[in-house]
Amino acid sequence: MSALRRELEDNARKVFPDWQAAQDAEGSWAQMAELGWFMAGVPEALGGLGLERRDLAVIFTEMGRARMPGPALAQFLALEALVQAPDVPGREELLENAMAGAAITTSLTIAGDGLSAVPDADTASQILVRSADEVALVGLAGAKITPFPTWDGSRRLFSVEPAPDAPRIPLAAGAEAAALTERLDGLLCLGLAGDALGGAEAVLAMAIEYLGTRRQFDRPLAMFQALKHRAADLKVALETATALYEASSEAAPLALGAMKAHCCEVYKQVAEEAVQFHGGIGLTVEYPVHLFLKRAFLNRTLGGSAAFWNESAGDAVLERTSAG
Amino acid sequence: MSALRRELEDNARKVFPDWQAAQDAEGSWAQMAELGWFMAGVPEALGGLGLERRDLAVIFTEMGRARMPGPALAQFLALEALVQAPDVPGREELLENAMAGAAITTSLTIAGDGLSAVPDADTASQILVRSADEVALVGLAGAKITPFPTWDGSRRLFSVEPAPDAPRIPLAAGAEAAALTERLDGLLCLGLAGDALGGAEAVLAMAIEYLGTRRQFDRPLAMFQALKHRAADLKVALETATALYEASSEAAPLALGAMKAHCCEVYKQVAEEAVQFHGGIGLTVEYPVHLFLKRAFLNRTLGGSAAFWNESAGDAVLERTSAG
Amino acid sequence: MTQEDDALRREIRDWIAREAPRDWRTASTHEAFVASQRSWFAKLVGAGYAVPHWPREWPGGGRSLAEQKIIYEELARADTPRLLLSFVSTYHAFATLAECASAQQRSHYLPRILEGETWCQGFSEPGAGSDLAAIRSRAERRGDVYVVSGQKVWSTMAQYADMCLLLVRTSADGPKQAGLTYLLMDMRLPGVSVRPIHQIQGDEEFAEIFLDEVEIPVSQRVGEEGAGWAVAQATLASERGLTLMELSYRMRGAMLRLSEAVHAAGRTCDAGVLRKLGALATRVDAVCALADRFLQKRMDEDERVGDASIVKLAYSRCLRAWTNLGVELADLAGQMHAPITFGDLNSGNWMADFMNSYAWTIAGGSDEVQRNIIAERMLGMPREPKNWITEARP
Amino acid sequence: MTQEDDALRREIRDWIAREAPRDWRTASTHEAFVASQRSWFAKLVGAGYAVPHWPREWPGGGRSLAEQKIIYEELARADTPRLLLSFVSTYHAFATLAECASAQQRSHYLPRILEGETWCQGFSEPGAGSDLAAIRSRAERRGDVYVVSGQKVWSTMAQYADMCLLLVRTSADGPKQAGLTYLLMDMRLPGVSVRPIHQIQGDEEFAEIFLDEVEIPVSQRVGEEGAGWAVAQATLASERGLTLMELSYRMRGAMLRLSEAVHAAGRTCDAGVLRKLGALATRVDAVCALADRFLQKRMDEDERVGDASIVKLAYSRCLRAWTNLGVELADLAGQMHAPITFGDLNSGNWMADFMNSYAWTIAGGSDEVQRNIIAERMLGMPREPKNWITEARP
Repeated sequence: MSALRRELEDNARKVFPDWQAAQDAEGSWAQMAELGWFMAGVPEALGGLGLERRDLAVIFTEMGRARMPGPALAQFLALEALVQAPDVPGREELLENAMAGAAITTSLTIAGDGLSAVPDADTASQILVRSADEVALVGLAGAKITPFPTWDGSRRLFSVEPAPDAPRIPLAAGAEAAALTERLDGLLCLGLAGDALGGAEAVLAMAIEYLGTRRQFDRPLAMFQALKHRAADLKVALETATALYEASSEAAPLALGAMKAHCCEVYKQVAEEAVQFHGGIGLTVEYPVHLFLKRAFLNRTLGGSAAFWNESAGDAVLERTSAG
Repeated sequence: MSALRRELEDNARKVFPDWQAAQDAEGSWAQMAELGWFMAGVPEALGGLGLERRDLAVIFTEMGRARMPGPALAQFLALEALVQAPDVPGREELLENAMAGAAITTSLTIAGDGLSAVPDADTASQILVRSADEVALVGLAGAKITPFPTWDGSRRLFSVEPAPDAPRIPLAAGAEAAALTERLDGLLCLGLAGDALGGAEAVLAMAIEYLGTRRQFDRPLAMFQALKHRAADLKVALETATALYEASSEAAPLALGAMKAHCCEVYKQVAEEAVQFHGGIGLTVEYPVHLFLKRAFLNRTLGGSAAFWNESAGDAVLERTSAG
Repeated sequence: MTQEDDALRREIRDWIAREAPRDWRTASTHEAFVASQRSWFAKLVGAGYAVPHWPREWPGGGRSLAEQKIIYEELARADTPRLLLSFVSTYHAFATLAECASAQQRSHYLPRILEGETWCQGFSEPGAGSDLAAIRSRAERRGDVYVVSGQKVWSTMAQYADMCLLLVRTSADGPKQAGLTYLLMDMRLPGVSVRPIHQIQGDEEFAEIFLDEVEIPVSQRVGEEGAGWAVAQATLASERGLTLMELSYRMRGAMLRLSEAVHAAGRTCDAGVLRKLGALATRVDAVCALADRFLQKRMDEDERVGDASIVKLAYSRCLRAWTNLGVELADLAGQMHAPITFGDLNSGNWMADFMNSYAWTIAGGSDEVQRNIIAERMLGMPREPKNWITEARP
Repeated sequence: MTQEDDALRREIRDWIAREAPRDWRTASTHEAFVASQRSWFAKLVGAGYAVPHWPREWPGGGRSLAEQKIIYEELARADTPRLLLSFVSTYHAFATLAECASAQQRSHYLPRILEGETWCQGFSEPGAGSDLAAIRSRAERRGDVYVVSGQKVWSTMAQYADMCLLLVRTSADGPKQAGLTYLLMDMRLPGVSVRPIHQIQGDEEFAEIFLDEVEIPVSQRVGEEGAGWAVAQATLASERGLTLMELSYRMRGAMLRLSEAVHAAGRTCDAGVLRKLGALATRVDAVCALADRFLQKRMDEDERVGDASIVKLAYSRCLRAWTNLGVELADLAGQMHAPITFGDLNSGNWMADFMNSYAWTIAGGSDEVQRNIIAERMLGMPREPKNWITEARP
C-alpha cells in the first residue's frame, strides 16, 4: 500500500476508530469534509486533492468499517459527475460547495432502476439523475419524497419524484451521458464493495474477539476447532475479495459490478456467521453485530443484485472466449 | 420398517455385506435372482412376490450399498413394463424368464434422451425402448452397440442403435405409452435415488471408520471437532434424504425426479467429503472410497440431471401455488 | 391411517374452518398479540384441542401421539397462530408437574394452566447457555424459604408469565450438576423483575429475569434439594417432535410466499430461479418427511440418541435456506422495514424471517451443540478430553 | 511495470510463440509425458528461463521476484506444460543445497540439476503426513555410512528421480523434531525401491520409496546430525508463491473450457448457468488478484504468517468449484472415461480435473491444516492444549 493510502487509512481510523465514533450522521459528515474526503477525487486544478480511484477505494473501506451513516457515497458520485462534465456553467461553484460538504444526493441503485434508494433526499438540495440519455443535477424543492425505511438503520433512504418544473442542470447528454452513467455506476459499485469489505472486516474482528472471551464448557469458544475452521474460511473469503477489490479500482464497469456482487456476498456470509458465533447475544439490539448484518444485506441489493451482475459477467465470459 | 422390508434388508446384507461381496457381476446377478429380487415387484398372480414399490426401494438401497455391478436396475424397469402390459402375447414367458434372470436392458437416462447409457447391452438379448409414443421390447441382434466407458467402472454402459429390422414387441402405444414411460422413468429415479442413499451410507461409514483409526498429532482424526461437525452435517443430509426417499416410493413422477436429484446431490456431497477425510490414501486406487465417488457422480447424471428436475419442480411449485 | 384418524382429521378441520382466527398476522403490537394468543388458547381448550398429550382425565387429553400429530398437522396446514404463550405451560410445566411434582403441586397448578395461567422457564443464564450445568443463581435455605438471587436470560415470554420453572444452585460442591435444585416460582413475588429482550428483528419473545433475594417457600420445591438436574431433564424432554413437525409443515405451506416472491420479481421464467425454488421445495419436503419419520419412531419406541438433533438441525438449516432465498428474490424491496408478525417464522417479511431463523440455529441447543451430539453419540466419534489445560491466548 | 519488465515480457512471449510445445496434452503414456517434460526443461534451460530464482552466476539466474512472476505469468498465459518433473530439483533441492549444504555438495549437484538430473523429496511417511515430525524411517550410523530403513510416501515422481532429499530419524529421544537428520540419497543405491502410486484418476504423479538397509555415506548429510528439521524447513520454504500464481492464471485461462462446456450443453441463454459462470469467473479473478498481492507482499518483505495458507486455501477451494461446475455442465458426457493429461489441472476432462483437485486440498498441507494455521497464527484463536489425554472410543 502506498504511503498516501496508508495515511488516508490512518487518518480515517483516528477520526472513526469504530462504528460508535461515526454514529452521529451530522457530526460524521462534518468530519469527512474536514478530512478532505470530498476533495479527494477532484483534480488539483479544480481545487481538489487529485487522488486516484484506488485512493478513494481506501476511503470506501473505512466508511464500511465505521458503518458510516449519511449520503457520503452519493456525494462521491455527484462529485465525480461534476469532474467529468467540464463545460457545465457554474461547475466551479458547485464543485467548491460539494467539496465543502453541501450534499448532493443520488440513487444508490444502478441507472435504469429509477430514483429509488436515494439517501437523505429530505435534506439534500439537489439530486444527481443518471440515465443513458442524460445526466443532470435536479433541484429537490417541491419534489415528492417518500421514505423507504430499511432494516439497516444506518442509511436514510427515500424514493424521489422531482417536481415537473424543478431546476435542471444538464451535465451530459447522448453518448456522453451513457458513458458517464456507466462510469458513475462503476464508482457506485466500487463504493459499495469497499463498504462491504470494511464492514466485513469489522464484524469478523468483533466475532473473533467475542469467541475469545466467551467461555463454554470451561474453555473459550475460540478454542473449538469447528469454529476456528469456519472463522478461517471467512478470513480467506475476505482476503480474497479484498485482493480483487484492490486490483479492480480502475476496472471496467461490468467487472466492477461483478466484483461488487462478489464482495457483498462475502460481507453477507461473514455477517451471517458472525451472528451465529455470537449466539443469543447477537440477537439482541444492544449488541452491535446485527447492525453490520443489516447493512450487509442492504448493500447486497444496492448497485444491482448479484443475480444481475453475475448473469452479465457470465455473458461476458462467453463473449470473451468465443471471440478469442 | 415393516417386518417384510427388514427381512429383505437382512437377506441382502447376508449375501452382499459390502462392495467386495458384489464385485463379480455374473455371480451377483445369479445371487440377486436367487434372492428373488427380480420376482419382487411382480404380482403373485403372475408368479412374482407381489411386493410394493416401498419394498423395492429397500432393494435399491442395498444395491447402492454393495455398489452392485450389472444391469439390475434396467431389469427392474423391464419387469415393471411387462407387468403393466397385460395384453402382450407371450408376456408370461417373458416375465418368467426375466424373473429367473434373463437380462432385458434399457437406457438409464430418462425417456427422450435416446438409447444412451444402456447397461450391458452387449450381453442382453433385448432392450426396452421407452418413449411417449411407444414402449416396446426390441431385439438386440444386429444392433450397433458402442461402448460408453465411464469413470465409474461398476456399470458397463453402451449406446445402442437397434437394427432396422430388429424384432419388436410393442408393450404400449399412444397415451398408454406416455403414462407407462412416465411410470418407468419414475421407477428409474427411485432406483437411482436408493442407490445413491445406500452408497452414501456405505461411504460415510467407511470415512468415519477411517477417521477413528487414523491418528495425527497424537490423536485420532475423529477427535478433531471440525471433522466431527462436517461428519454430522453429512449424517443430517443423509438422514433427511432417506426420510424423503422412504416417503416417496409411490410419489408422482415429477416428485420422484426431484427426489432423485436431491438424493444424488447428497451422495455426491458425502462422497466428495469422504475422499477429503481420507487424505492421501483416498486418492489411491487401492483404497475403495473412490469407487463410491465415481458411482455418485455417474448416478447424478443418469435419470435426468438436477438442473432438469429442479427446474421442473420449481415450475410445479409456481403452478401449485398459483392454482391454490 | 385408521378410520378414527380420518374422523379426527375431519372434525378438527371443520372446527378450524369455523373458529380459527384469520387476522392474527395483523397484530402489530405486543398487547394485541398476547390478547390474540390468550383467546386462541381458550378456544382450543374449549374445543378439546389444547392439551392432547395430557392424560385422559383432562378435557381433550388422552390422545395418542398419532392423534396429536393429526391435530398439529391440521393446525399447521390451516396456518393458524402458533401457540407461543401457552407452550411452556402445557408442555414444560405440565411434564415437570406430572412426572416429578407432588400430588398437591399437581392438583394446584394443572387446572390453572387450562384456565390460562402462563409459565416461563428460568434455566439459561448469561454464563450458562449451551453449558446449562454452569448455572450460578444462588438459593440459600432460611427456614421455610429459599432466598434466591441471580439472573436468568432467554426466558420465553417471561414478561407475561404468572409462574416460573426455576433452576437454581443450592450447593457449589461436587459435580456442577449435583448442586442444582428445582423450584416453582410465583412471578409476582417481591424481588422478581423482568426485562424484555429487544431482538434485532423487533420481536420481544424473550426476557431476562432478575432475582433479588426472592423468598420462595420450600413447599414450592420439586424433588429433593440437589435433584434439580434430573427434574430439569424431565422439563426439557417434554416436547421433542411435534413442534418440529408442525414447523416443517408450516414451512411447506409457506412455499406460497416464495412463489409470490418469484412472481413479484417477475422471474417466473428464469431457469436459475426455478431451479433454486424447486431444489428448496424438495428439501422442505424432505425435512417434513424427516419430522414425520421421527414421530413415527417415537410412536414405535424406536428412537435413537441423536435423532432429535438431526431433526432440529435439518429444520434449522432448511429454514435458514428458505429465508435466504426469499431475501434474495425480494431484492431491494425486501430490505424495506416492515412490522413483524410476532412469532411467525414464515411471514414473507423476509428480513424478519431471516433474523427469526436464528432462534432455531441458536436457541434450544445451538446447531454446534447438535453437531457434537450427532458426531459423538450417533456416529461414535470420540469426545474431546474433559481435562483440558487451557493455555493463555497468544 | 517498468520498461525492463515490458521488454522481458515481450522477449519471453516471442520465445514461447516459437519454442513452446503445443501438443503436450496428447501425451497419454507416462513415458511420453516424461520425455516431453525433459525436452521442455532443456529448452527452458537453454533459453535461460528455467531457474530465474537462482543466483546470477547461473545461466538465466539472478532474476528479481517481479521478473520471475513475469516469466511464470507468460508461461501460464500461453498454456505451456507445467514443470512437474524438474520442480523438486530446481526449487526444493536448490534451496536446500544453497542454504544448508556444504560448498562441495553445492558445486557437485547444482550443475547436474541444470543438466536434467531430477530429484524427489523423501519426507512424508504413512504415519507422518500433516504431522511431519512423526517420521519413523530409521538411520543408524555405522562408521562412514548411515544405514537407513523405512518407508516414504507421496514422493512426487520418485520413480523418475536420480536423487532424493531424505529426512530420517537418527534418534528417538527428546522432542520429535530433534531426532531428525537430513541426507542426500542416490536413488540407485542398493536397498532403494520405488513403487508408483496408482491414483484414482489414472495418474502416477507420486510414488512410495522403500528403504531396506540403504547405506548412505555420511558425507551426504546436510547440516549436523539431529539438525534435519531445520534443514527441512529450508526445503519446504523454497517456493511459496509463484506456483499458486501460475496455477491461478492457468485456471483463469481455462475459463475457456467452461465456456466450451456451456456451449456444448446448449446453455448459452440459461440465466442460472450464466450466473454460475459469471460468479465463478469473478472468484477466479479474485484468486489471481490474491496470488498477485501475495507475491507483491513478498517483494515488499511484508508477508505475514498465514498469508501463504490463505492463498493455498483460496486456490484449492476455487479449483474444486471450477471442476465441479465443469462436471455439472458436462452432465452425462462428462462421465465418459477419457485418458488423462498428466499433471494438468484444467484439462476440461472434468472428472479427471475434479479428482486432480484433491491434490491441492490434501497435499502440501491439507485444507484443514491451513485452516488451523490461519485461525491460530493469523486470527489469534487459541491452540488446543497439547497434553491431551485421549479417551478410548466408545
